[in-house]
Amino acid sequence: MYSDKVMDHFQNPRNVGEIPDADGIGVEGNARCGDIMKIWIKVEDNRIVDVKFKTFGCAAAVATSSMITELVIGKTIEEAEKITNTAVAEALDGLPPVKMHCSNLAADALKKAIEDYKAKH
Amino acid sequence: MYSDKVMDHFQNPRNVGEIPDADGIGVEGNARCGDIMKIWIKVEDNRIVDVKFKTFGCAAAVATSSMITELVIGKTIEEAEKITNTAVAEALDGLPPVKMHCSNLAADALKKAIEDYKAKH
Amino acid sequence: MKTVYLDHAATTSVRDEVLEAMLPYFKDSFGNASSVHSFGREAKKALDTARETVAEILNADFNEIIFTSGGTESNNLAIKGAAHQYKQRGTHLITSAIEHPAVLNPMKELEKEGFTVTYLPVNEQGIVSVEAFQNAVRDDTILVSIMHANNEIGTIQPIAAIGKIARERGILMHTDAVQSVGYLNIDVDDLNVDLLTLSAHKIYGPKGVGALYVRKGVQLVPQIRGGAQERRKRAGTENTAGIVGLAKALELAHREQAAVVPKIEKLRDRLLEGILQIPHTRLNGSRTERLPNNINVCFEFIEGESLLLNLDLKGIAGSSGSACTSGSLEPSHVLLALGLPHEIAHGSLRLTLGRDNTDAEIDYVLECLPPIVERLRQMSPLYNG
Amino acid sequence: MKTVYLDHAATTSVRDEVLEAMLPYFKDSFGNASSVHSFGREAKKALDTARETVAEILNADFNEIIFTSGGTESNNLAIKGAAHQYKQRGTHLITSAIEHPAVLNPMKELEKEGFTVTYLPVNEQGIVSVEAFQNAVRDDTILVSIMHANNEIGTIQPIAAIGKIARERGILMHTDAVQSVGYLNIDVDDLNVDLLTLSAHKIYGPKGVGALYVRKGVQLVPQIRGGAQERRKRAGTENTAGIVGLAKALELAHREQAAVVPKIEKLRDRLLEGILQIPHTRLNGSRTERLPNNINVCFEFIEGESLLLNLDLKGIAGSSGSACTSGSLEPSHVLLALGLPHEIAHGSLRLTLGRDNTDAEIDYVLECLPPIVERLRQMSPLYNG
Ligand SMILES: Cc1ncc(COP(=O)(O)O)c(C=O)c1O
Ligand SMILES: Cc1ncc(COP(=O)(O)O)c(C=O)c1O
Repeated sequence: MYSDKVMDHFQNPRNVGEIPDADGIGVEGNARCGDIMKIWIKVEDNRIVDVKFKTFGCAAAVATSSMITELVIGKTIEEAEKITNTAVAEALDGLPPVKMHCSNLAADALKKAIEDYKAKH
Repeated sequence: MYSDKVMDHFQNPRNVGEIPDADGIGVEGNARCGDIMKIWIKVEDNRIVDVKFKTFGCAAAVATSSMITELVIGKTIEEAEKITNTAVAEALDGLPPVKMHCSNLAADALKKAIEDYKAKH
Repeated sequence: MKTVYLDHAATTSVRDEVLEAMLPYFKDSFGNASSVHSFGREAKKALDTARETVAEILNADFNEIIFTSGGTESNNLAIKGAAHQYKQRGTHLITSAIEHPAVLNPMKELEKEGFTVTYLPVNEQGIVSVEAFQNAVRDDTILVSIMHANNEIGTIQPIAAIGKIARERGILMHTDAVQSVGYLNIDVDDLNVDLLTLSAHKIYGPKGVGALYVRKGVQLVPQIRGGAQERRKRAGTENTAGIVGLAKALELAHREQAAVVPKIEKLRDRLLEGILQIPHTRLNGSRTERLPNNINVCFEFIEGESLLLNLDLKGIAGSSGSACTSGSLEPSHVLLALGLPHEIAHGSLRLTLGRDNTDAEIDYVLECLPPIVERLRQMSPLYNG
Repeated sequence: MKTVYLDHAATTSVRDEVLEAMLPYFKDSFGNASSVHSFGREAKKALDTARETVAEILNADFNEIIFTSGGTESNNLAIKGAAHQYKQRGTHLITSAIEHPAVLNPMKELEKEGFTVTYLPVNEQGIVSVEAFQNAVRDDTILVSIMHANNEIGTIQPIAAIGKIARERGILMHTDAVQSVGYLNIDVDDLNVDLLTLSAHKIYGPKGVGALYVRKGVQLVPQIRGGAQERRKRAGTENTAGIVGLAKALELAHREQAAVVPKIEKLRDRLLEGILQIPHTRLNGSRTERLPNNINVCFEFIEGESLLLNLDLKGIAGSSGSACTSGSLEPSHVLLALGLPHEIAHGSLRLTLGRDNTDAEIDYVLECLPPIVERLRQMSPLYNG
């Protein structure tokens, strides 16, 4: 059902955790629907230098969360804002059709974290 | 589906044929329905001394025809008239439910032959 | 006792290769295809592969194949499912007088619900006329169901031509191809059909499994409701072993068609020729527009069940359109549709050959059959021979 | 890799004895049970024997057993068949909120047709109340369908008591006994039911075959139409091998029940105790009115599919009521009916044991499960442990 890449990110999710002194925090999803992602970013010189996440959700939600942290690290805020859900799904070699909605989570949570960062700075 | 007795009478029907100088002839059924029996009887001193039949029909029709010729031979006209369809079916150790209508053929043909005999004598 | 099986239109034995393909799915890969775990994924993969195989052979897409419990269910789903789905568009249906009961009885059910059904007649050759179809079409016609090849007399219907008109008129076209698979081309595009029924047990696959091709965009009201299986068109835990068996059987039938069919046809022709030597015997249905494995003849003056049982006593398995073999009081509706009188229809014999029949078997049948017919005729009050 | 199958409520593997019983009906005795010849009679005899076996175990008559393509079809036939048959008498139906989709979805279909359906709630133990049923009965109630044991949480429903009232009120009583066979008494007289559904693949029989008990005198509108099979209640060439397999599986399940069930229950109890050691874990459904092989728990703060896949990576096969595993966006309707909040329902795990599970397997699960739960919780934004 899942691609090898999804399973890899699901089994070995990158950047799990929290950043206590994060510059931006975003949360997307809700427990009612079975998917919540929370993402912490650390920004230096308009560039995302660290990122962590926690996710409650299925393998697709965990893998997209993990993948977006990999995609975003080192990117400028402007670059990071351009990351789409489709790009995340593609980076994972695709998701099963019924799981496409889970891939919306990660990019949306990231956007919220960036908004949070912008609002504070 | 059929009892051994039905199959025996079907495979080795007794008294197949015609009696050229019969004292009574009866026909029952019609080809439309797939069953016709014709029966010839020879009567001496009010007793059926010979009987032959021809049947167009399924195994049940053939077997009941054959069986009734066995049952009737040597019987008086009055005794022969009393032979019922049920008796024929019973003598064959029963018939499948869907085939019960075939057993009606034989006793009815016999009755007609007896009527024919009576009408002529 | 020697046995000669000549009832392949009724059912076939499961081929070794098919059973072998099925076996892993009873005990080792037994998972429920809906399960998330490895057992489930294994079953799902088997279903996917089977679906891919069936789709490819029909020249269809993966998502256009629905697995069912057999030809009967496929026909019910196609006909009732489409009629209910599209009844706003119209309530007129067209079929033929010689369809299998698995088409006719759903049609009768729909009539009771208020649909109008036109039963196209056949000519004395047992073929539906394209023109008659064209004339039957109304503005409110939503569905036509005509079988690809008839199960009793083997006649082949002009599906592609009917399908072409149906498409032009925006009418859905279903064909029951249960009998034609392995003998005719069943490319759904060539045939111009939107719905096509298959059954595994007629092509050396297992009983209790079938498929329905449903052209992309065609919606059907599900007939069996429950879980989300088969794209929500047919609920119930998938019969993995059966479906794998269906796909394997279809694959083999398709692959070997070109090699096997001429062999069967040659045997059939020889058997038919021999049978027609018997006096007062006639072939039912077209000699040419006919499945290569089908013989259906009437022997005048005798009744079919008696004939069958006598053949059976010799180890020869055939079938008949006699009322006595159908559980009804009427002889075959197909033979009657040809215009045969009842008494002759009762005396029909269908022999359908398969891939394993041999020349020696044909010899044996030609040796046994004439004396049986003669003996029954001698017993028949209708015969004055 | 070591595998531990704990998803017996989803499906089971076919037992050796069952497969062995089936095998002759694929290749040697492959006839169509409707055929007159010896091949057909052999198949018919096998069906008769299977029907006799099933009837005996249910304490039913030979003629009261209909074979179908599975539990889903049996439920559809029972519910839609009875509703359509008796709609002149009334159009009110009663069922429960925790039925299988194969009951709920036919009910929803009937609602669209104009029937009224009462969905009885369950208490927090997952049990339907007899009193609630009694209060729901109306003068126009014609049918009640309550499952014998629930497939997710294993709770056992008071069928005999509900059936008794139903009978007194002249209401037909159906029960879906797919999950209870082999664990509970399924005597149709003791249960006071008129219709009872079975499925072979839950009791080590093949997939794609089921049965419906139909009490003498109860009429059903057939759902699949065609030939005259199954006393005209269910058309289609009979799946002889499957039906023989169903009967064999049922026979074995019935015969071995007394010996096997206590063994399974003991293992289940040990596994459950171990699991409940994990903090923030709760058992769903009654501890006592419960199938002896069923565990259904919620682990707070984590999601079911992730848990299942992690278990799967350790070779452990279970299931979940999480939305992500059901193909829908909602978590299990059964867990919601217990009053669980959505977020907790998403974190459910069902483990269902079978006759071949061992003590060592239970040890292994109890070794693997706690660290997985802990790891997922550490990843969860909901957890502050
Ligand atoms: C033309 C045709 N359609 C449908 C069926 C029904 O298929 P099944 O027996 O798989 O239900 C058959 C055979 O029985 C058939 O010959
Ligand atoms: C309670 C219950 N009813 C019905 C079914 C459906 O049975 P089948 O899978 O044989 O269609 C199942 C299992 O899937 C079940 O657990």
